[in-house]
Amino acid sequence: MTEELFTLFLSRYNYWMAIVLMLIGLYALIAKQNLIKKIIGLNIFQTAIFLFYISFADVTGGTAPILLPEGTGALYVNPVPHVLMLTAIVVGVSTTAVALSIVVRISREYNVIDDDELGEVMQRP
Amino acid sequence: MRENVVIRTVARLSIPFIQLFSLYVIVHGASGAGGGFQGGVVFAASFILMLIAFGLSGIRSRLGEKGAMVLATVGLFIYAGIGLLCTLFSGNYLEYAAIESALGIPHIHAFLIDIVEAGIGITVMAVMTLIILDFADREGMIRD
Amino acid sequence: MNPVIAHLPVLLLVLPIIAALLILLAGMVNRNFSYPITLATISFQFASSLIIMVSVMTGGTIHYYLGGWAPPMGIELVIDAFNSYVLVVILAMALLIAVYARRGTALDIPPEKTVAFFVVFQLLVTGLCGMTITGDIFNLYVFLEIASISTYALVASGRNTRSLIAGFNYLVLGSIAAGLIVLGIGFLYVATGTLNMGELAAMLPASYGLATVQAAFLLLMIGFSIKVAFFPLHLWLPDAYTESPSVVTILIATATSKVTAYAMIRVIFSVFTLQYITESFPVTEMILVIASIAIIAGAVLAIAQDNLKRMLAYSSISQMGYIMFAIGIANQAALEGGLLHILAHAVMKGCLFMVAGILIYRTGTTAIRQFSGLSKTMPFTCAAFVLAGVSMIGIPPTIGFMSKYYLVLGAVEAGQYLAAAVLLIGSLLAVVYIWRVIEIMYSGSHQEETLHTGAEAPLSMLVPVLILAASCLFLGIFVDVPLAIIEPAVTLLLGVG
Amino acid sequence: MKIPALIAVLLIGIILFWAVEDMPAFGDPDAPANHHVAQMYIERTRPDIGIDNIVTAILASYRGFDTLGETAVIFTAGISVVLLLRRGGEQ
Amino acid sequence: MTPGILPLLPLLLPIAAAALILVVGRHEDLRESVTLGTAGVMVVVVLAMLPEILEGGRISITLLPLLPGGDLALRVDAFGMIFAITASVLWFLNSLYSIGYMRALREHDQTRFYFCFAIAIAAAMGIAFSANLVTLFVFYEILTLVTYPLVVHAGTPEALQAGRKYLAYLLGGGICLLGATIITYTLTGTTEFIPGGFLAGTGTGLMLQLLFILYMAGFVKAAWMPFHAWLPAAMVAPTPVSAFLHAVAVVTAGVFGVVRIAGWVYGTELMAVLGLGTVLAVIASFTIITASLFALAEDNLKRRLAYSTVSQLSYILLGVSMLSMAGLTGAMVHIPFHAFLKITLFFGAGAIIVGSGREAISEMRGIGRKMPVTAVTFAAAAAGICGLPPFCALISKVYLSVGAVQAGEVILLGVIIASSVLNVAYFFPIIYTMIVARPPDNRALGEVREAPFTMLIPLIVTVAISIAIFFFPALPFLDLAGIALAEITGGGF
Repeated sequence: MTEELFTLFLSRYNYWMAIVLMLIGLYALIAKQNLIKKIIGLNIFQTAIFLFYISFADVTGGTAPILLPEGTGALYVNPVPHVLMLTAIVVGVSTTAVALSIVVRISREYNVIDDDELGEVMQRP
Repeated sequence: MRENVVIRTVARLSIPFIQLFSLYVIVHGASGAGGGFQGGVVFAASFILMLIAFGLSGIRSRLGEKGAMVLATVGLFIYAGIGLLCTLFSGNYLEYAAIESALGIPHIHAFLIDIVEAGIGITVMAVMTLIILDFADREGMIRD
Repeated sequence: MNPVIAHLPVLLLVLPIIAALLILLAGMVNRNFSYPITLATISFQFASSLIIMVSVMTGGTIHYYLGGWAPPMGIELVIDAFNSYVLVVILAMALLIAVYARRGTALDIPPEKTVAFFVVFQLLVTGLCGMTITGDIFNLYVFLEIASISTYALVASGRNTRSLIAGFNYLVLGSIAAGLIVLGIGFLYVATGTLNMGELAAMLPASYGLATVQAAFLLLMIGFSIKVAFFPLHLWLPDAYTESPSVVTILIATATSKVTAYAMIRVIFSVFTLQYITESFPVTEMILVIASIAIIAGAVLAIAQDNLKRMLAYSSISQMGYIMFAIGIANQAALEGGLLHILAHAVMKGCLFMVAGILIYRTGTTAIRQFSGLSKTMPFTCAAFVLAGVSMIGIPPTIGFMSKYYLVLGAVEAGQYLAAAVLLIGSLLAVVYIWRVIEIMYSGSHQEETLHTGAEAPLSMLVPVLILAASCLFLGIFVDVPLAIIEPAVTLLLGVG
Repeated sequence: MKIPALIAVLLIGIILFWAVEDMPAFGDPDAPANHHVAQMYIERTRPDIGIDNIVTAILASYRGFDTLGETAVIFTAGISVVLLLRRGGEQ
Repeated sequence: MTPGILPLLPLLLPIAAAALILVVGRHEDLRESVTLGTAGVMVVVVLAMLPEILEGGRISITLLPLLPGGDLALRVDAFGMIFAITASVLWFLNSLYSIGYMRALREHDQTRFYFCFAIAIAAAMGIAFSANLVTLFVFYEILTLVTYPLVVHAGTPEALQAGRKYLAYLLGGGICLLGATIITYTLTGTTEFIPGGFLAGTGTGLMLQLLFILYMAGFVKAAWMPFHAWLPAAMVAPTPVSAFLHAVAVVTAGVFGVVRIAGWVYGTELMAVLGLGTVLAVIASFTIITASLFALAEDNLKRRLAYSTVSQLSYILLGVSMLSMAGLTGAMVHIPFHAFLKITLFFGAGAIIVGSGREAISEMRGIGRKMPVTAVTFAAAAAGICGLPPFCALISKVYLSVGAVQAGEVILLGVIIASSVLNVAYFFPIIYTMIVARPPDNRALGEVREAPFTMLIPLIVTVAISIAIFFFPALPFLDLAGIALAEITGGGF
């Protein structure tokens, strides 16, 4: 039983790692009070997703998906996730940019970037 | 911010190389590792360095908000425009092959891809710069 | 087929993007140029959506291969009865909102921001269209992000600084949702190796048993539920609806929520299948329970509010529950009701939120008790509110009643008498929160704190409201017009024939 | 805020870890993901497009529309930042 | 079964009139002549359909396909005709009356008032002519909705309170009716009214019994106890509205619906088999007695009348519950007969309010001396309700009694007699106070004067009609009832 689990883990540790990172990011995203820390959590979360995609694209012994000269029959890793993740990365950057600009506005308006402090600020009309 | 000779000199020296490298990354996208996004971001990095070294005024003298916005639109327009061009050559949208067959020029497909990558690069660079500028623009608070 | 029409599906997405660039450039020259271009673009989109719907109804499903690459290698746009219908609905709403926006933005958006506002507005509409007509699940995610990012910005763009916090919370939850969705897509890709929806539907049944697929389904469901704000994942919605600028509220309440619901239904029925959710991974019962809770809870919370916009927000949670209810029943009648309710809710809620916007514009408040006696000064606005409210309650012969009738019919046919009862009780609760407002509006003359607001709303705001109010009635009476496209859509979704 | 966070993390975590067991092993060449479409791309890139970088080929040609979309995304982000931050902006 | 456009007119005319009223709202005379004119034309239109119906024909028209299980379709048949004639004739008189009333009291928002009135009568006509449950439901809800502004017309807090009660009961009922309709459709695949019913042989007995309860809940407009509270509460409305609620349309629509369900959805045999007659009988008897007792306790004239209505309506339910020829006939004709008498009473009450501003019975000592016409007509109508000759209600009560005997239900007979006694008990004190009793002092009647002319005419006319009916009962109500019965019982027992 245990060694089965162990082999299962060894053969798929990439996913485990990615998932762990994901959960860390998710936790930070929800639990942290400081808005900047929330954004950092968001980035960890997204990066973990990238990692997940890229890791299942891997093929043991495969090279980067850039065609070698004709004849050299090489094994290439799966190019599709790389493309998708290029897109996802840009999306992540964009989200972060918007998030940060909102935080900048918040700090300009209220001079706080912390959730519960914000709560207090909101109380006073 | 305070004058800092070292930073400024280093920046002056390295910025051209950074930008050159970014151009290389963009055009190299077709044949090897690289592409529009990567190149664009690297180019934007050069502007960040510029910001650090010479401050807002320094960067604005080269590329202001207006310029950045125009460039952003230009880049996206290149991409979308080429797509429309394909439809004019009675292909589907983004069907470079249509142009290739219509003009009969070989390898124009790869060439178009380069142009598209360039467009992406321009937009990415411009938007990144735009974001940097707007974040750095503290007068935003003081104005109005 | 005429080449322009042949390319219409993609032009519908690309020309607006170019138009957005144009709006920005023209706006940099002169601020006043940006609005007309937006209006023109959205009118173009609406017109072409109508053409597309007609050609779908006559010529059947449209497939457009982008770059000429046949799927699964390339991305394709697929337009069938279902999404052509949704497309028309959201673009019609977008057009009315654009008309409304001319004066509607004046209150919330500082003049120097209008240009950027309309650029993002245009991009949002385009992103929604993209979500609606794409046939590639990752492409769906891309357009989802265009729509989401622009929504975050728009929500936070108002003068009201509380909207910043609302926008940020929306962004946080929205990003979690997007992350889960893209993970789900990844799982599907791992299981099948394709991203094309049609092919996914074909290849998935082989691996229905895999935990990967189940997880993908769950992740997509959770993700979309957050985006649609299905109870209990609605936490972002009330603030976002309440604090954001009126125009934005209307847009996300009508167009965005509908498109996200569309995407959810599309994933459930066209990527996965009815057979999947009923047999190999039975979730319909659970969905039904959640939906029933949403209907009741949303309505009860709405009753508790004394801020008009917040009340309408909670009522939206309840109303979106109706659509989820349809998924939970998943038979012909119920789904027809659900799809009809997409239209119905867009029209009713659009009208109600527009009225709310007008009231803010004129009285500067959203506190319900402040509206006493408004029927005297703004008779048309209040009449529109009554009509839309009656439709929301579901009094015949309004559109709201029609969708409710089909939903109840579906529930009864499925033998879910309790669920049907829940639906009816939900509409009774709607009476409570809608009527409270109507009572105050019309009985004001006998109360003290009557606001003497100059006059009726400006024409550019009033006309869309009246159009929507009228369509609440006429779409109900001539309900067979929307049904003509909905019925084939449902048969398509259920995979019958 | 800690408790709901933990609950959410726990829920998502369970789903994900549960999903892993049926996933193909790390670097498994026979995984369906590495076959169907991916293989087509690898084989067809050179004849179709005539460039070496498969990623670029997919990015700019096969799935070019995605890329247009993401360019639009970043453009959106740029304008959104302008919308949010700039006061008395362009003049 | 001849198709024809005629049934459509009674719906379209008032709607058009309503639009016109909105347009010309400011000019009172114009507005009110529109109302009256429409009312007059409607009476003509409805009566124009009468001959064909009397020959046993039917006129039907399908407006548009609305929903599965029910196009929006109209069908004029004998029973519908009974309701239609009652409503249209009384609406004409009621409009005439309300003009006098509203002007005399200088009521506010009169345009809204007449607008809603017009739509309401259109809805009532729709109910009368509806060919299936869906159509019935649609107009039923519309009626509820447009009468709400009439009920809360005063706009005072208590009016709003009453309005909430009104909506809560009637919309709640509407929901039940909708549920019942849909269940019926899923059971049978149709909601078309078929003489003799179409539910037989579908669904389990228990199911059908529960369905009937659901229908009864749906027809809460019939104000059967304990779901009657909305009716007395609605008394805050102006008197013409009360008249409309009690005689012209609303409660009438409720009992009309019950009879429809009994005769055209369930059918008498099925009702008997399921023992639903008994259920109905229990409800009805309970309501009749209790409501009469409540009426005794009321001092406010209009509220006492309201309770009298509640009890009188249950006569109709009682007649249905007998499931016998005579019982059903009594039930059907009691709808118009009661309507004519009750509207007279409300006209009277309104006249007293206008003439003396008094609503409490105890304050009305001797006002008959100052307002003789009102007092006499009121007395006459009251006597009529109690079932004295020469007034129409006697006929229906006789039929009901006969029906009770036929059904061998001595208890029901007892109920009828007991309630008649109670009627006398709560009506004659009023008549006594108004006419016989002398005013507390000679200055007491100082400001009292007879009501204006436009209000007295309707009073006299309605009394005249109810006497006329007594002498010529056949025309047209008994005949219509006969035809309707022949329909549903397939030619009698």
